[in-house]
Amino acid sequence: MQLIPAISRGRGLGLAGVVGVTALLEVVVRTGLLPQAWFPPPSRILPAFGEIVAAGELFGPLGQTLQGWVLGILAAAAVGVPLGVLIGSWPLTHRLTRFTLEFLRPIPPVALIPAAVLIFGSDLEMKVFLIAFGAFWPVLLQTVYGVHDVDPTARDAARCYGLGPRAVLVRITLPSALPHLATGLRIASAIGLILAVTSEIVVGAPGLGVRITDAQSAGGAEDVMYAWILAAGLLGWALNGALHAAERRVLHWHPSYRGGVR
Amino acid sequence: MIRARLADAALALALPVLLLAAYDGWARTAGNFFFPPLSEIGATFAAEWLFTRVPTDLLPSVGRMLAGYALAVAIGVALGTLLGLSRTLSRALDPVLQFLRALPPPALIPVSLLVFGAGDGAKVFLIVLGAVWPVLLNTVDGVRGVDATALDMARSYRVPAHARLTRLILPAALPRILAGARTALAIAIILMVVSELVGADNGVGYTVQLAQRGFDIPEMWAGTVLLGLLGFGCNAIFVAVERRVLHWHLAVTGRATHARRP
Amino acid sequence: PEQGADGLTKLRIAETAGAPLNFLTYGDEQGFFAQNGIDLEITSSSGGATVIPQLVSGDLDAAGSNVVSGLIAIQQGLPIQMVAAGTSTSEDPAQDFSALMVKPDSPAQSIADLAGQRIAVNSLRNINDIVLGNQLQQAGLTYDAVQFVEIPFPEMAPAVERGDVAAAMLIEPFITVAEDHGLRIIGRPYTDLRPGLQIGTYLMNRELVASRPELVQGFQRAVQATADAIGADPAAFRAALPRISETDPGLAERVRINLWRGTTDRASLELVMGLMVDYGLLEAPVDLDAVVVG
Amino acid sequence: MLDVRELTKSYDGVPAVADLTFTVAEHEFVCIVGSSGCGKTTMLRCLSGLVAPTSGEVTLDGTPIDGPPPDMAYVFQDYSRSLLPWMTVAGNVAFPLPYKGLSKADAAAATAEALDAVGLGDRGDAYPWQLSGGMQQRVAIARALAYQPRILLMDEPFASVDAQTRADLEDLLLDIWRRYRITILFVTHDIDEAVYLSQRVLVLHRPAHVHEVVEIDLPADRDQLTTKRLPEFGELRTRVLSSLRAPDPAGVTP
Amino acid sequence: MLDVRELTKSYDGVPAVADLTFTVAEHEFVCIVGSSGCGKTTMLRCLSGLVAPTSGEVTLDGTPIDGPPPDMAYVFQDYSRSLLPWMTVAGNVAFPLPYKGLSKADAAAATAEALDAVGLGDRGDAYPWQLSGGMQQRVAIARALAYQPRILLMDEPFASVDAQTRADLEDLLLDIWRRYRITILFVTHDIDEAVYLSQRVLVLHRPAHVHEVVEIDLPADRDQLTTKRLPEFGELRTRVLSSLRAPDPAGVTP
Ligand SMILES: Nc1ncnc2c1ncn2[C@@H]1O[C@H](COP(=O)(O)OP(=O)(O)OP(=O)(O)O)[C@@H](O)[C@H]1O
Ligand SMILES: Nc1ncnc2c1ncn2[C@@H]1O[C@H](COP(=O)(O)OP(=O)(O)OP(=O)(O)O)[C@@H](O)[C@H]1O
Ligand SMILES: [Mg+2]
Ligand SMILES: [Mg+2]
Repeated sequence: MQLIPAISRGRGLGLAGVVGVTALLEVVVRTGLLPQAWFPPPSRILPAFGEIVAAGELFGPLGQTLQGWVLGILAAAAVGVPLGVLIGSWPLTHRLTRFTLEFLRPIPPVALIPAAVLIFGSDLEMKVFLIAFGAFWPVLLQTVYGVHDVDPTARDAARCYGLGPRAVLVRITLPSALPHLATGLRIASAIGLILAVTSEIVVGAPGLGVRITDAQSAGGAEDVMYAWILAAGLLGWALNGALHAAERRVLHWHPSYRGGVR
Repeated sequence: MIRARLADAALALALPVLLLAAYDGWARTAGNFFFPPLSEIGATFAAEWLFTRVPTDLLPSVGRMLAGYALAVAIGVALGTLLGLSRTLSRALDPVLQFLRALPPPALIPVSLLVFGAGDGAKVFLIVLGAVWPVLLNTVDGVRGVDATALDMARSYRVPAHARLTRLILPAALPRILAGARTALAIAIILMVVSELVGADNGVGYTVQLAQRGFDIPEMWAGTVLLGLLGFGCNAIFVAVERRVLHWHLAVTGRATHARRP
Repeated sequence: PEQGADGLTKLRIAETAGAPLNFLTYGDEQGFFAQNGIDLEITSSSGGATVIPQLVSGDLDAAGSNVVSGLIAIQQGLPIQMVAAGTSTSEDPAQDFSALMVKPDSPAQSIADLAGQRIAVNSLRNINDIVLGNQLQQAGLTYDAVQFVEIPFPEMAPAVERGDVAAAMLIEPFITVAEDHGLRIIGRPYTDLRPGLQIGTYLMNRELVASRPELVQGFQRAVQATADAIGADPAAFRAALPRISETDPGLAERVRINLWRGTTDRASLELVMGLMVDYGLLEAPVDLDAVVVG
Repeated sequence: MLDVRELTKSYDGVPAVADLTFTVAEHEFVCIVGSSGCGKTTMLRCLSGLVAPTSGEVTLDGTPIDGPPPDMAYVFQDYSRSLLPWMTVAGNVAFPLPYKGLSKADAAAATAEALDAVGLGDRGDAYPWQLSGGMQQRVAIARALAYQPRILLMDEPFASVDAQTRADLEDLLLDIWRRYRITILFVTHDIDEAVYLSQRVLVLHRPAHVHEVVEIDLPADRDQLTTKRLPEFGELRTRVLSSLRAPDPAGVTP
Repeated sequence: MLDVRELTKSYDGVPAVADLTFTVAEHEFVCIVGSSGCGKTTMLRCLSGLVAPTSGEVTLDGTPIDGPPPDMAYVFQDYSRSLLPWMTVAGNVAFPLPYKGLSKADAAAATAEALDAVGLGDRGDAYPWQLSGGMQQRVAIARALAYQPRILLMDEPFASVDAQTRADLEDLLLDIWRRYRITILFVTHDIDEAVYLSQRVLVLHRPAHVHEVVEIDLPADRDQLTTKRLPEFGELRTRVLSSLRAPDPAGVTP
């Protein structure tokens, strides 16, 4: 009963924010703060976007980008979460992997594109590798931080009740690390999308990024280019919304989601 | 004490040394043009980066990276705190921010070039744009997750809002903020490279890309290794700072003081 | 490359986005490749440096690249050869697909007036350095008299307008767009170096060239046929542009079109190679006889 | 001074406090007893302005409370969570003082004095998580004392300390109450403590409403030994106890 | 059964437990009293195997403890932090049971029974943070009871509940102790409670070492009213109290 107005209020505010910023952008471009000739105002980008959608052109590239993203994130999570838990809860693994991970982590995924192209070719596999590599780190790090953040009293309680290390992991450590992991996944999701589009732009793997470069190299098609950029943004926004909704369900008990207390 | 430290370092070094040896052995037998043996990469590294290119390429890169990183942390913490405190504001800005966050920074290079020109401004902008999100997200979560009892305490003692913020909310959120800042550091280094792929005339990323385009593979790997070292160094400094700032958190979660049975 | 059910041999090729890609797409669309037994699978790329490794690894059968990247790769010892010519500049300077442009109110009349200033190029240490360096030399300056800055083509005109750079080395269709904004052409560096200078080239793996000569010849014939078709009826090519690329129809009618020829122009290569050695892009000349096929 | 009128607070439609009405005069010491979960903490949170009541009103000196009023201190039941782990014990005690306008020196003096009073004068440099439960609770009490409030709300403040310390703290509190003429609302489960400390005991039934007010007409000067041996003490004790156990008249409990 | 020998635990060189030696027999009910901060919690943490002692040894049935032994339950002093906020009350009580080998149905039955016993039968679906302090403490107790341990360590488990509930819980605990013949170590600050519940009271002085062991030779069947009125009860009470207050012989306190 009470939820419905709250949600629609949230939507209304969000909508107001979107409209406000769009209007601001329109004004900024029209008043010449941004050169209109090179940066089309929203009133030109939106129709161009509409055309892409109406012509059904949007969905092919969108699907290709999405596919790479999903596979990459899954791969990153499949490796990052177990490793993060291991490193976070077992000091020896931490010490063993410290240098290696700290050295590999800052290597920009984009710098690995040539090697990735060599090993995986220029399409989906390469994209998935890059995304997995980039998304792996936030998942790993946030998992480690989450594992470190478990309330010691809660963990002690579990251990006293005869929960073995595995049970402590599943019942105590993972749930309390979940808020961190959720943040990690949201960051990973954004990085994954960035890398999907970047690899498409740089290597030409099929997807939204290629459409951006195509429009860019056509000349005079700035509105189409920005329409594709908009599509990339919208995709990220939708992905994030989905993650957020899932998070809200799973983390309803967390202080940041508890309703009606304050 | 010193012996323990040496053992620790030896342990940490074991894995990387093993990996490197394995790579070298493979590279020598495989003779792949794109994967030269370590000696070749090492020689190039010594010739280029010790220290001829340090003032011309390394320092400008690091300068831009630090500037962008500092801005990203400042903006991320400020905005994240605001959004963490005000549900209304976070509802209003959420869709716009999620959209911006989802935009792949490489796709925004045109806009940044338009607004900031081909100088350092555009590059710093790009770094900020990518690195701000982990800080922002973690700050929002950290601020929202502050213990309700602690907050009530401060409110009941009429600790003014600004002091609640600086003395309670931010310190309590600090573990989360630092987790975000650490991820952001890695992203800042990635974007330092990305930003130098377009419109640059110096920098580590620029050098790597030039080497890659010129098929100077040992130089490309030498640059990649430098990026790894750079990230490693930055991270080591970060961890040292974190240890000092968060000593209480380490102790509370049972990772610093006294024998606790794992 | 395998033979498909339709009897055509599948050939995976990547070509640089923009005019080179349009050329290849047009030829494919007109059926010149199918006529020569080839089923083209085209992907767009951002230039030679990213696709040459794929040629080596076998993920691609052929790749479009500019001659400078190709020559550097060959000199570094990569097993690739040039099988056909890509884009070339026009014989007529006015129709050059590339131009050096400045702000409408700039006092500069030629590159000689730009000493000590910044010039935007799309890619550093590449073909731009060669042609602009040549112009500088002709004007009595040296290669390093100006500072080159890397900016993507679409962003060049705005950068010139803002004054970030004094001039920019643009290509079509951005020249036409820039002219609409009042930018002024002060030089044609490509035709200056040599009218009809060959810029692009098609590369293949040496192994493939040796093992499948008939495939290479079919490819060469198809490229030649496409070049001839465009030379004979440029209007048809123009009309096809909005269809095969994102180009705005109004713009397509006005853009300058490159010159196309099928076979490699040895004289262009030698000229470029010589300058590459002069400017330090190449340590030593390569043996063109071992590089050029056909 | 404090006027609570028909205060109701519901969580998800279930009342935790229902139609609670009472007044507290200036310089009164009121103890509140009631079964576990009957709504005492919820009531204190409403009085302190931390949560808005569902209905009803709380006024302090005639002005309605809509946020924590000045000169009020609150010792939370969940004391260990009310201490900030990144501050030392002294830091935690001193934390609110500057915002009350105390100078650095005054704050340090007040902190030292309060810590001494609760028997932790030598632990100022420790961190809360290095202390035992009872010590942590005393830090929370010291913070309230150092604040020198006009009204003091205390939610089972002595639950985790030993009998001896508890008696000492009770006498300390009485002494402070007399000396500074402050007003105290004190929630406790210890009926002896309630009778010993207060001038009135409010017996709450669930959901929190006043079932009975027991006036404590013991001599003002109290002493752990003599007061608790007075026959009236035993009587009052029994009265509070039976009032706690009394069934609600039919129809009142929801 | 439980053998503590010369147990010492220091924090930063300062001993919290020093040379503590005692034994607990099978099916004994031992209460532990001592001033706030004297090291009771630290001692229980060593006994439970959660922290390693600095020196000395704890053996259970002859085997040294180096981690939480099976069939042991521990009710923490910091009960609110020992509950998991993402589980319901019933979930919190039930969660250790499967690891003990209980089937789903058995676990559900044990959970329901334990929650009923502590008076929270109707709050199983609530979350811990929706409960009052005393209710949370009872959830922690219910978790220990549902676990049906052989040894039960309790650290001030009734500190936050009202007198009536406390008496009920005391009797519940005695009943369970008798029925299942378990061994209980019970830390409390309430001397009446210590005497009423136990067979022996260990009086600890600081840093935790046994100052005196008071044998409680009251009849085995105990009752809140009659037992507490026995003259021996008063005597034992006084003995424990004076033992608590007694000064350490010179030279023993560090
Ligand atoms: N993590 C720690 N670091 C440093 N000192 C500690 C730590 N934990 C406990 N201590 C110290 O050890 C001593 C005993 O603490 P403990 O918690 O065992 O007391 P206790 O007898 O349980 O007291 P209470 O009745 O107040 O709960 C105290 O002086 C305390 O300051
Ligand atoms: N945040 C909340 N959400 C839902 N219900 C709540 C919340 N806080 C308290 N309650 C309910 O309100 C009732 C009263 O709780 P309150 O904490 O005021 O009790 P109390 O009298 O302080 O008990 P105790 O003596 O055990 O501390 C309880 O039934 C509790 O479950
Ligand atoms: Mg309460
Ligand atoms: Mg204790």
